[in-house]
Amino acid sequence: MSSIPLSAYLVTALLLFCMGLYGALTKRNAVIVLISIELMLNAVNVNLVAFAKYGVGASIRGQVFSLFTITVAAAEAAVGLAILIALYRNRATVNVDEMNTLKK
Amino acid sequence: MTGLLSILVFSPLLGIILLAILSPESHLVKRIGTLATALPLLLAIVVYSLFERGVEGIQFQETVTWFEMMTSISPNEPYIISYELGVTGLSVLFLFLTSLITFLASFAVHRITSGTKGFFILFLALELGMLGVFSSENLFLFFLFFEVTLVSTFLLLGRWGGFHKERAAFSFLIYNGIGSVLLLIVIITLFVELHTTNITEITSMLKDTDSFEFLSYNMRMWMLVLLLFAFGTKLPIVPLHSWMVRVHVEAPIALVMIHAGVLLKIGAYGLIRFGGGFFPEQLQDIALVLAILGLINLLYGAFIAFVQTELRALLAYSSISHMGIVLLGLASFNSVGVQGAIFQTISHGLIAALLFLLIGVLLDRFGTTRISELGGIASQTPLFAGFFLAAGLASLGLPGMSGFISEFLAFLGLFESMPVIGAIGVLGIILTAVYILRAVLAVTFGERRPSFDRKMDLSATEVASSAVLLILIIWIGVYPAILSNTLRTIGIGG
Amino acid sequence: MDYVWLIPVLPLLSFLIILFTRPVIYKKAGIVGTLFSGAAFVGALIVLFSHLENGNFLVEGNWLSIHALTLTVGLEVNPLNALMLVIVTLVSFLVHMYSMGYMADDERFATFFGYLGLFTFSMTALVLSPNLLQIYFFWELVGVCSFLLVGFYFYKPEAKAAAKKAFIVTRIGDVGLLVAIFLLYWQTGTLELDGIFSAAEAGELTPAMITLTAILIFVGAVGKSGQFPLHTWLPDAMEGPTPVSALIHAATMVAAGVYLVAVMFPLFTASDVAMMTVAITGGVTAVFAATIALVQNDIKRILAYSTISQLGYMMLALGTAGYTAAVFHLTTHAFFKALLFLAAGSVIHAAHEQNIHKLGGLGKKLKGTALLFLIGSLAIAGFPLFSGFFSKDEILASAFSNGSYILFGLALLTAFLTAFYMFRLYFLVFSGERERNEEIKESPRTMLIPMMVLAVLAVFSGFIHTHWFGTFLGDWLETTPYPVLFSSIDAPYWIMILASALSIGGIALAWFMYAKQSIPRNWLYGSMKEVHHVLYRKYYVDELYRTVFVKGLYALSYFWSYFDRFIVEGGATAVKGLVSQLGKTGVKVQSGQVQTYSAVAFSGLVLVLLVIAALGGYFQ
Amino acid sequence: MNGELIVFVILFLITITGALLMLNLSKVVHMVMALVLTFLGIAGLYVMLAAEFVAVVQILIYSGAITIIMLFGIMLTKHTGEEKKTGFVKKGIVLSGITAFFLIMFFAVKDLSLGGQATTLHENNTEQIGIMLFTEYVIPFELVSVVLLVALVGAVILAKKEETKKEGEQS
Repeated sequence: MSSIPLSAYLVTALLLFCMGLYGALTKRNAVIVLISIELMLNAVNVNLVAFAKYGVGASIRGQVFSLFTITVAAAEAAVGLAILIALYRNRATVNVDEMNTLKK
Repeated sequence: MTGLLSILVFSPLLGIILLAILSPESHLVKRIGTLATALPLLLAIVVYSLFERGVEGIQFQETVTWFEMMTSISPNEPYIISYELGVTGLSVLFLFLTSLITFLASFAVHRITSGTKGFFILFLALELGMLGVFSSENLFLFFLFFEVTLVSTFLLLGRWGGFHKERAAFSFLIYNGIGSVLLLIVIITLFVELHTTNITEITSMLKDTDSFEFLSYNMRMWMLVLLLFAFGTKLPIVPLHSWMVRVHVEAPIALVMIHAGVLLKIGAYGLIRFGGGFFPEQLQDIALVLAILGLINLLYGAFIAFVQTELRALLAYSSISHMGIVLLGLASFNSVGVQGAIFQTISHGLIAALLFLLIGVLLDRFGTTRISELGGIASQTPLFAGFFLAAGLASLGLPGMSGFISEFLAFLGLFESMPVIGAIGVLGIILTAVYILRAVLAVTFGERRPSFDRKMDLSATEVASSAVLLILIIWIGVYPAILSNTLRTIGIGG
Repeated sequence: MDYVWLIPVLPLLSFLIILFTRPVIYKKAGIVGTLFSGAAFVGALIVLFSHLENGNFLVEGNWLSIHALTLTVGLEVNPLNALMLVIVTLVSFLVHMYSMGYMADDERFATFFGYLGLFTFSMTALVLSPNLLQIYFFWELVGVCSFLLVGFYFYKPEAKAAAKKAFIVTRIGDVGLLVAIFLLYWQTGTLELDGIFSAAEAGELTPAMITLTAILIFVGAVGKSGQFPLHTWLPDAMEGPTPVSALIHAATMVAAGVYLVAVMFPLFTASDVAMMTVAITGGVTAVFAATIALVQNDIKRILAYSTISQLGYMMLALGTAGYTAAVFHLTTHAFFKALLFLAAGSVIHAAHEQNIHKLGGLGKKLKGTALLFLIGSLAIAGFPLFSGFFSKDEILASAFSNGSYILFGLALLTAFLTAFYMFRLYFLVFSGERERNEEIKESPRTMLIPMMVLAVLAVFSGFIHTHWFGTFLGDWLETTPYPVLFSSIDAPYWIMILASALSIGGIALAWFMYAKQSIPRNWLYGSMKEVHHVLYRKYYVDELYRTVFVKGLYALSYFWSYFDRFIVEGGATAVKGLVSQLGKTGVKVQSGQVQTYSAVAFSGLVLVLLVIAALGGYFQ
Repeated sequence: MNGELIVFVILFLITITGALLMLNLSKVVHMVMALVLTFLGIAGLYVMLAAEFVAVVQILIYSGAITIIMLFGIMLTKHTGEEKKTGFVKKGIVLSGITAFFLIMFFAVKDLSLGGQATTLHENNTEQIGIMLFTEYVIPFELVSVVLLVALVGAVILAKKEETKKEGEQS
């Protein structure tokens, strides 16, 4: 039995999530934004695994689920980066401030 | 007969579908368009003749539960919205009026040169909306149909309007949009509190003034004020009228006929049905305000109409003035006055449709509706002049025509409760005569102008449509019991 | 009696037939109209005689009932109604016949007869009405017919203006009547004349309310009968065809005001103030219009002012409780004034000229017309033994016995002035030599016969109510079903002698001035230029109204229209601006940057969470 | 204070420090490297939560693959080196929003306890996961493989230089 309470892990994850969110919303460099998003996904994973141990009806499923998340995150990172490079080729910048084609 | 009402309401759909599959260049478009408006007219006549007069309550009722919503807050009382149609005496008259005016207006559509097919499709959608509004027994459904009329009017106006059509369409949308939002607020509040949107149920539930804590006196007053704004924009009540003048001036004539003839009456219908039906107590308490608003409408519209140089604007202000009488009748809060108000809505619907039908002819033949550019046309177009004069006389409330009995009843009712306001209001009768005669005589009387010598008088179709309206106007004027028999089922205030 | 409804329906049929077959029927319209109105006249005579035998008659049915309110329609025959019915149908019939000649060259011949039919229908229905609503209904309809016929020559700007004026000015009066109807309904709960009178008798109405309603009804009568201050439309209404002036603006419709007061007489007699108002208005109008008539130049306008003056006379009689006198004068006036108008029409038809100074010497060319006009003039001047003599005498007696000597004086003055201006007119038109020598032909027989009939009546109709051969009319009128107050009048004989003297004096003065020319014609113009001017411009009433009411209305209307354009529309524009501004702000938020979007979305989430947390939410 | 807690605190500090560094360093490459620290810390936490397999995957995928991808991304694009500063106001708004969010969530979770613990997770952890994946979750597993394939192809297409398309656009 572990003596560390569930909330400890949850607060850690919360902190990570908030920092990731902060990065995603304020950083201008697209690569960093992508990385911040990975951080947020990680925070979620921590929660999943923590609930796998402490949750209601705790079981191995939480871990399986986190594996799926990691896979999808990896895919996302790859595609995201590919898009970034394509964008960079067209507009010669990785600054998200200048990426405002949504407006047009 | 069940389902008849649904068939009536959705009968314009047949025309819409037929037109949709037709090529826009086809010469059949106009014919099918007009025939498609004839179908609802026939059905409306059937409904009207099957309607049992002098029987209390709602007839032709159709109820299908549409959807229910459960909430965790009150799991035992689901929120139910049903598809409910039904007619009272008031709505049966409006159904008839709607389908008749739409049918007659469809002839005016024939003069439209571009996009006739699209016009007819939207036109039929508008008719569908209006028929739905008048036969809904459910607030939710009412609102849906109400929005259908708004959207189709907006599109018709924006696409086929006059020179400033965008401005007119925009201001139409803003005013009516705000109006319908206010209406929606009321509907939702009632729905949340009462778990139903059925009009009859709400009416009877609201009679119980104590059991709904949330719907206190003040709350009801607020809701009534919102309704007044919502339907007052439609009516329109001064100072919410400037959109309506623009619509009258800019819209294509077929649309103006419908607009002046039926759409404005939705405001009156809503006020009578919902304002008076749901919150009679509160309405009675603000009757004086209502009367003053009516008085302002009556005199303000008349004064401004007097100096208009454009016939359509003049008639728009004239409509404002006439709608003042509806408010006055309502404000009197006795059966006579309310009946007068209802008579006035119907009568004005017919008269306004006739006037605008003739204005359409004027536009077609002479290309203008400016009073100064016309004059003396009775020499060249005697039939037109005759009908125009008759319509003008009807509008100024000549006995023997529908306008008189409506004004008479409205003022008779008003004199019981508020003689002083009534005494000021009768000034409006004089002013109406002044501005109507000024307009009618300036157009038809006067020296013969040789430049008009080749202008064509009314065609057979135009004579027939004008005559139908005029006959109805005179019929109601001579034998008003035809209306009051049908209307016996409703009444507020006694 | 059961077929009394036929009398209004016949002219209505004539109207409808002519309306729908106008292009086909054309010239035959005159015959159709004459036949139908003749039939109506025969019907009216039958009604009259059967009333003499069977007494009053009333039939009613429901017209409209709304909850407690029940409005009825019906037909009533009482002495007054029967008498009016005969007058209306007779004059209408004669005018129909006359018009076949007079209007023969007009291209809207058929339309004219259609309108005449409609008018006859409305007027007969008006006089048969047993309740106020029905009276008002047809009251307005006759107004519209008058409007249509005044504006018959619609291409003439003057006719257009006159028609408009006629309608609007009378409508001002009508509104008074309408308000009275509303008040009476809520006070008595009914619009039946019967019910109103019994309620008034039973004291259900306060004296103030009786006075108010009576005066309001009188306002309606003032408008219709062209009494001061709503008289301005009647002279202008002479722009219509002359037969119309004879029928509507002399004999029947304008007398409807007097008829209305007579019908509502029980209400009036209950209020001294109302009676006084009626008497004073009548007396003042009588003199006022007579003085204007002294200096006018248009043959029809003189007759119009004369009509106003005579109607004032009748009002004076009513105001001094001379019910019989008023009705009597109404009857005789209808005949002789219609005669005068038709004769004037005959002159205009022949000479195509209405200015009396440009006419003259027509007596030799138009012998028949001249004689007929002379009979009419003698009758209206109150020359002894002519019909006007008896009816005027009755009025003078009534004014005298009522005790108001000022009114009596006014009546005497009017009698003198009437004799003078009528014979000024007669001598200027018919006596002397014709300077120009163009072709002037006597009118055709269709025009002369109706005039002759009227001339006979103008001479002899006075004998239905005299103190020598029996007061047949007065006795008959007393059989009315309503509580009308009949004052017994025993006037001294010297009134009759005085009246005759005044009449003959007026005629003599006119003869000296205009026929013999021993007194200079322009003495008034010469000696009192200002007075002449004021009279010639009709006391500047028209000018006053134009400045005060017409300009005032324009000023008010322009004010409100600018208010509408700038303040109300401005408000609307402000609302529109607000919406656009909101839209623009919305556009700014749409920067296209994903981060901003997500920041906004996230703040939304935070807000929702905050609200949930603040409300306790699901965390508790 | 037992050993478990000490280990947790150390791992916690590593994780947070990494994240903080990531936010505050100025060079992009340094940021990515700082994040590796966080990923490793998280992997340690997984071990503590009896999820050895996930911890290994974490190290492989995140600290390995994703970091490498990011580095390649940085290499392929041009960076001025210095990360440009965002506007103070915007930062403030975002920061206050996040703080509010943090506080709400913090008070929501600080005393959260859902009762029991799973005790058998560490026994043949990989086996358990494998059984679960290939029985109950076999369909999602296959789907994920498709997702990966699609992502792979997509990434290749996106990143590839497209001469033909440009010509097509010009025509």
